Amino acid sequence: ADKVVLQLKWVAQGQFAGYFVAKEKGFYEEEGLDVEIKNGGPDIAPEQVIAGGGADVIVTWMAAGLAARDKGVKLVNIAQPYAKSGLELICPKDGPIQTEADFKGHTLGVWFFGNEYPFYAWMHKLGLPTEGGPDGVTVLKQSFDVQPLIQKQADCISVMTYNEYWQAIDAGFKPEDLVVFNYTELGNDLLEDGLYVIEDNLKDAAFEDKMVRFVRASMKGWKYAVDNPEEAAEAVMEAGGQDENHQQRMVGEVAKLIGDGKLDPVVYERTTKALLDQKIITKEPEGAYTTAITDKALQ
Amino acid sequence: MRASLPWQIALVLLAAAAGGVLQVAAAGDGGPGNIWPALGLIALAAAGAWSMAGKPAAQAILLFIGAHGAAWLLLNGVSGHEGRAGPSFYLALVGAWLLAWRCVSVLSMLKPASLGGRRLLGLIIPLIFGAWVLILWEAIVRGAGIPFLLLPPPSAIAERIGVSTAVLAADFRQTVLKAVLAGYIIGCASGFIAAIAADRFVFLRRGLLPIGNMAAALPIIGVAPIMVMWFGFDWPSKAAVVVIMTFFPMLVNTVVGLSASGHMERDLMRTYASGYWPTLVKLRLPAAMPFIFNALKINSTLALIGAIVAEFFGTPVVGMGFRISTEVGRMNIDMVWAEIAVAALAGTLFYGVVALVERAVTFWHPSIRGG
Amino acid sequence: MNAIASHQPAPAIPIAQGGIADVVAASKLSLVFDTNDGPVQALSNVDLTIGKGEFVSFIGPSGCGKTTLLRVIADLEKPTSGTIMVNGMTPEQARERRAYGYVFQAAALFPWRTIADNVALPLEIMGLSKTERAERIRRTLELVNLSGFEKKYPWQLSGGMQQRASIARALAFDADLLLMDEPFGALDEIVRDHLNQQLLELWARTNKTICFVTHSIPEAVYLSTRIVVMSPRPGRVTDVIDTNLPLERPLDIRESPEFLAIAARVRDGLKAGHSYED
Amino acid sequence: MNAIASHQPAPAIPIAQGGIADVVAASKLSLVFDTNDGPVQALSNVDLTIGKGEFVSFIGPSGCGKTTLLRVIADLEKPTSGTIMVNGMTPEQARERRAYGYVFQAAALFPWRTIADNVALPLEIMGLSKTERAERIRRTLELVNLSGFEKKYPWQLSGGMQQRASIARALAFDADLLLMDEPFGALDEIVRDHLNQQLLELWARTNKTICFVTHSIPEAVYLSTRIVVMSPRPGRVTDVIDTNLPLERPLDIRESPEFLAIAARVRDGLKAGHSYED
Amino acid sequence: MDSFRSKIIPVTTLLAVLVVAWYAFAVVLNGPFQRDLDRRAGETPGQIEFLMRTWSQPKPTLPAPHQVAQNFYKSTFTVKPWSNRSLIYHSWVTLSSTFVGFVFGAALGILIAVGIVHFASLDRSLMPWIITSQTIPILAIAPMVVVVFASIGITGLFPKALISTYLSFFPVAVGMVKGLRSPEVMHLDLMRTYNATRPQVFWKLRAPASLPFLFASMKVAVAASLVGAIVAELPTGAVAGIGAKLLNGAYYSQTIDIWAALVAGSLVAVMLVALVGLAGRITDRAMGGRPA
Ligand SMILES: Nc1ncnc2c1ncn2[C@@H]1O[C@H](COP(=O)(O)OP(=O)(O)OP(=O)(O)O)[C@@H](O)[C@H]1O
Ligand SMILES: Nc1ncnc2c1ncn2[C@@H]1O[C@H](COP(=O)(O)OP(=O)(O)OP(=O)(O)O)[C@@H](O)[C@H]1O
Ligand SMILES: Cc1ncc(C[n+]2csc(CCO)c2C)c(N)n1
Ligand SMILES: [Mg+2]
Ligand SMILES: [Mg+2]
Repeated sequence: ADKVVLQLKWVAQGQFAGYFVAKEKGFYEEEGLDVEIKNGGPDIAPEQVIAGGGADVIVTWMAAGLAARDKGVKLVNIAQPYAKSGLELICPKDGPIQTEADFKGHTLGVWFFGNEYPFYAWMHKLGLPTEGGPDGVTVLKQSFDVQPLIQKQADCISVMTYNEYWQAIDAGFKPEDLVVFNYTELGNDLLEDGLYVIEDNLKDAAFEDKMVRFVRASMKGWKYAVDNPEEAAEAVMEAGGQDENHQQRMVGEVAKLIGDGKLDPVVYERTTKALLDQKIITKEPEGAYTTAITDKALQ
Repeated sequence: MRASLPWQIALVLLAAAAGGVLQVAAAGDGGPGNIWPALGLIALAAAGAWSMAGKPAAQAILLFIGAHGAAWLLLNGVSGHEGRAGPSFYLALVGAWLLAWRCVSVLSMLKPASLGGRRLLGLIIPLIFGAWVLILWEAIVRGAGIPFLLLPPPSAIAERIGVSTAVLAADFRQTVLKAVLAGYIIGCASGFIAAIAADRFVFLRRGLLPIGNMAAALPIIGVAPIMVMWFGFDWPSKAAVVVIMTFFPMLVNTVVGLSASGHMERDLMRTYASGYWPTLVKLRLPAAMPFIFNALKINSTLALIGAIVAEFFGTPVVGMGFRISTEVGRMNIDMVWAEIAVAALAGTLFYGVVALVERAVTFWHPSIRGG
Repeated sequence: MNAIASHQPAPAIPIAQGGIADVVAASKLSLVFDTNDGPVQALSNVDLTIGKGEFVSFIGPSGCGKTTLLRVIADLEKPTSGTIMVNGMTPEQARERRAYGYVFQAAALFPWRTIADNVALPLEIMGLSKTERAERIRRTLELVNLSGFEKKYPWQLSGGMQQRASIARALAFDADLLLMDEPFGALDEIVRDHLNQQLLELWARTNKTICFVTHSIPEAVYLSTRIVVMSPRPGRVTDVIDTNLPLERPLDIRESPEFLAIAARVRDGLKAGHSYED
Repeated sequence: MNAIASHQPAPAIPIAQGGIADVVAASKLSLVFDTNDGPVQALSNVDLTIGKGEFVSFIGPSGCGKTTLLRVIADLEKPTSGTIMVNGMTPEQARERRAYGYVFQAAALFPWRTIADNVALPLEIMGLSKTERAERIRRTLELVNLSGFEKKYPWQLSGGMQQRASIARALAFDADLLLMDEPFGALDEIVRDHLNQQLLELWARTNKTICFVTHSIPEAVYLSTRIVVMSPRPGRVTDVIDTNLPLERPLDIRESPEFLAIAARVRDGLKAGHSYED
Repeated sequence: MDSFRSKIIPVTTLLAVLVVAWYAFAVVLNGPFQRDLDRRAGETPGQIEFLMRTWSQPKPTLPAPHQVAQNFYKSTFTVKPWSNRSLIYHSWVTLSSTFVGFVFGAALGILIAVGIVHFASLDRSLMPWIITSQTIPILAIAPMVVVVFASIGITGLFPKALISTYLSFFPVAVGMVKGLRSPEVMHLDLMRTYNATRPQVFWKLRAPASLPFLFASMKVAVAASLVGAIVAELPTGAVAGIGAKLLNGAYYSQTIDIWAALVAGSLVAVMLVALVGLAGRITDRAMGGRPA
């Protein structure tokens, strides 16, 4: 079987259920692939791993992928299982923020490590400076949890619909206690969790073929996961996930974000524009995605 | 006097010869330039230094010029040919490096009469060593074409430091001047006080030390988020992490140091019916100083690590740790290394200051009196 | 710190129950050290009284327990059995009242203090004023002929100079009881003679009580009102000799027949304690 | 490590350029210590030759440079100016050939070694076999009367016993040149007499050369073939006295008029170096 | 051991004080959010009820001792020791790389100290850079190390132990340089008179004289090694080990899990430090150490 190493962006959890299911259910094997899934962590940059030859294909956010491409690691998006973003900003209803207009002069929790671009793009759109002061917003680099909200260190915090949102709920917030700003609904979403490979590798027909089979099996896995969240959560637990109930709920939420695996050029354009506006990347990317793989894989 | 051939020089000549042969063999495949002049310079410097045995100063100067001239030629030659360096390039590099090594050995054997001369030498030797860490890094990264994302060359880092001084200065202020200093002082002081308390009261000694040991392992990653909860996300929480990290080394070393005074000296104090505190201040603390400075030195580096790592959790958007983790995400690896360079510089200076104070305070200890 | 050094409240013992003049009163004093290869009987059944104003020398072969006895008096060692009183109190109470000054067999100077500061140490602990300290330091360093070395560190002095510095330190302390463990061992005859005279003069002037360990028979005879001869394995007192020499003692008293007779008696006692048969 | 301790190749110097019999040959030897409050002239213009088989005593007031001179001979201190040869070599070469055994003024025992192991130290370094070591340890410890204390640690011994252990260590080394810095300072008369005789016997039997620092005039006269009298500030040699006593020396030679005459001369030399006017 | 018994009462007393303070602290820290919750729910609990609630939040800011104890008990004694949920398993994973890292770190530290004490050129050229190396934040380079090793196929214990080594060699090196230079001048002179070789001076004088410094440093080093192992567990994908437990706890805001893992980590630390201390005491006794 052909060996493929997949580097995830984060620890084993429902967010990556499709890949775990594909492996567990033997979908990769059916395609003649021997896939090794490497978990990520809070300071694993998948872009670094693939640049160092530690992986064949990685899961990452498009903003980070394009930033890496700008720095000389020629990453190419070959598939986009996540059609929508799961990112949102939540604020307690009894706090000072009810609408976008209330942001001024308040503290907002944001994830960094390459996850900050959608937020800055949004603020850019609202014309809010992010250096603090009465006319701008103060940015807090948020840790993994929802404590800043509980502790009132921030007026709003970033969460994923499928993960931290539920932690807030677990901590005692009720859905009706929260004001939610969903990036997708506001049209501010930048593409998350795509599959990326090194451009030069694609010139090799054998590698391209391998990727076609990989994407095909992965999307099959995603489809299965969306249809069978319980079994998918099982596979996640098998791979080292924590807290079965939480994973089940996560798979259920993730299911709402998964698409057919094809990249939407409109969102791609929005992503590149946002990055250019913020000078995260210096030039318009070219050839940063290809539909060739998905075209072949998902007829 | 015909001196024996130092092994570094022998290897240099060997490397230069082998490099020449390989360069002839590989001629014309478009690798890095300047190999021939570099090889020539290296061989010349090696032969020259060998013939000048007995005149160490002149030898050192020649070796210095040879090594760094060749390095400069090689680095110039490789630009534009990244990732295409062949064995002859590396052999020339090794040759130049061995020259520098020989240069440092010759310099270490010098014993300048004047104090100023010794000081200068004490500065030059580590600088040459450090320069070669950077030269080898630059040459290998560029010669082998290592992706920028994995390891940027020092030149790129230096360039980034030049461009981003304002940001680096702000981060330095936030992390070092606020979190590290406050945490270091409080941490060392509380470790010290805990040690004294444990020494003074048998009850505390039996109870506090095991519990103090527990604090030793409180992993920063576990503690940092908790400190953020307790002390907010600005620098006080980072200082708290530093306090926890520096507490234990100070506790352990002070406790050991307090038992380091001699028996006869302690008996002497007993004959004066000297109370606990006078004995502590006049005998046991001075005798413990070598140990206490041990802790102060170790802590000077631990404090920096602690503060930076603590910033990987909740922080305002400034600080060295914040910058490092954020810029990794943005693939600005040169910025990451620029911060690391600043951290290294600050830490080394910090350590150096502590070591100087140590020399002044424990001048009487054999480790300092003896050289 | 060992058990001895720990701070226990001293048991209440009636003060001056014997004659007020007894500075040291030991009876049936024994001390056994436990070592890795068995117990060592350092002192065995020592009975001894020293009155106020006496100058008592202890002499005996190396290892016979002289130092140990001095340490017991100084409360640096606890006897295994027997009783001992110092100034009518337990040694611990006496020590806590700073009843004595002690000169150790080795100099025991603090390396981080200059010579002057080393001499100042006990004075600082007693809380003397700076000017008072300076005066005493000057006087005692002059006494031991170390003027001019105030600012040197111990390792910059010769062995004999270190020994003299430690004597100066004990004299500066100015206690009524002086315990001196071979203070003049590292000194040459001339300095020794000089210091012997100084010490005698000090003793006569101040009515101090002095316990003095020495290896020199003439020194013992010259200085003392009484000589305690000790013997090893087990450490015990074998002879106590009253010298009865006049209080006024020029150096050439050492050639007088009375002097030589006492010296001979001490030498005999000493020889008896040795295992050499020459 | 200081400059002295660093390993430089010794400059090639012709061996035995003077008479082969000269074990120590110093000329115009000076040594100045730099201290925090100015330079100290520890040795000034010392000229001295010691022939093979001599027993030379050094005597002089405390701080006159006796220890320093011995340390220069032993290559533990580098002279500031002047030349010195040991066995016709530089002191460094001589040291590297293990030309001498050294007894320090203080015992300098390793606290983590038992007495037997302390004596074994130089033997281990010379690479002697275990049985050979055991034999020498037994013999030398017996010589200094420390049999039975093999397994004790230094802090379990009295001051005099520690001193004797360190003498045993030097004797076990068995070098042709012995440098002894007040080896018997902490010992009583009887042991001292005994060891004096033992040392003389050893010297006569083995034709060793001995440099011996002492504070005792009788000891110096009794032991030596030559006495070097030194004087301080600056440290210098003021007198060199040949004793010419017969090789066979019973202890009572010390009462003979020749003996006393020499002793008187030494005492006068010594007094001259002192600042006391008594 | 008799000293063990004499420690029990002081340790338990101090722990009791700590626990009481902890409960009080939990009220202070969890109180505000509890009030928010109650207010949103429109409830007004009594004093006692309020205290109880602050001590039983599912995701408290500071979990109460009994919450941690329950969690600790559950994940230590009620599950199979080798299962993924067992703290024993995770402690073992961390302990093994801590140990390997510490052994290598101590060895490396001693080696470096020996080199520095014996070669002036090393002292001058290497020491400043060793110091510099320690100022590089590990968490920044740990992933790179792990990535580099992973790309050449080395994973698991080794990269973690390497981080531990990196953190633990430094205290040992610094302490040993001091210790190896601590022999008395006269003892060094004595060895010189024997013309002892450098190895002889080292083995017979410097090494024994340095032991107090070595053991003090090793206590610090073993703790540092544990910290290193835990840190290194994060980028390895956080599958096993105390670091992984901490991370997962943090990632899902399971503060009780975090604290249980912290307790486990601390226990491991106490054990390691105590072991080093014991080794130190045994050596001291073997070397005729005088009872203090
Ligand atoms: N701390 C100790 N532990 C064990 N034994 C000891 C200790 N101190 C002294 N001794 C032993 O007690 C005996 C008496 O020792 P002490 O020091 O009193 O002798 P001393 O008369 O002062 O001899 P010196 O004249 O040589 O100083 C010796 O045999 C010695 O070995
Ligand atoms: N390391 C040193 N640094 C500075 N001065 C020193 C040092 N060692 C010795 N001296 C000085 O050199 C002089 C001679 O000292 P030395 O030890 O040789 O005297 P000594 O004759 O052996 O005296 P003693 O009989 O008291 O042992 C003294 O004045 C002393 O202060
Ligand atoms: C430091 C840090 N960065 C990001 C997230 C949040 N996060 C949520 S999902 C996800 C993976 C990307 O798909 C990430 C990284 C976090 N908790 N901590
Ligand atoms: Mg004694
Ligand atoms: Mg001397």
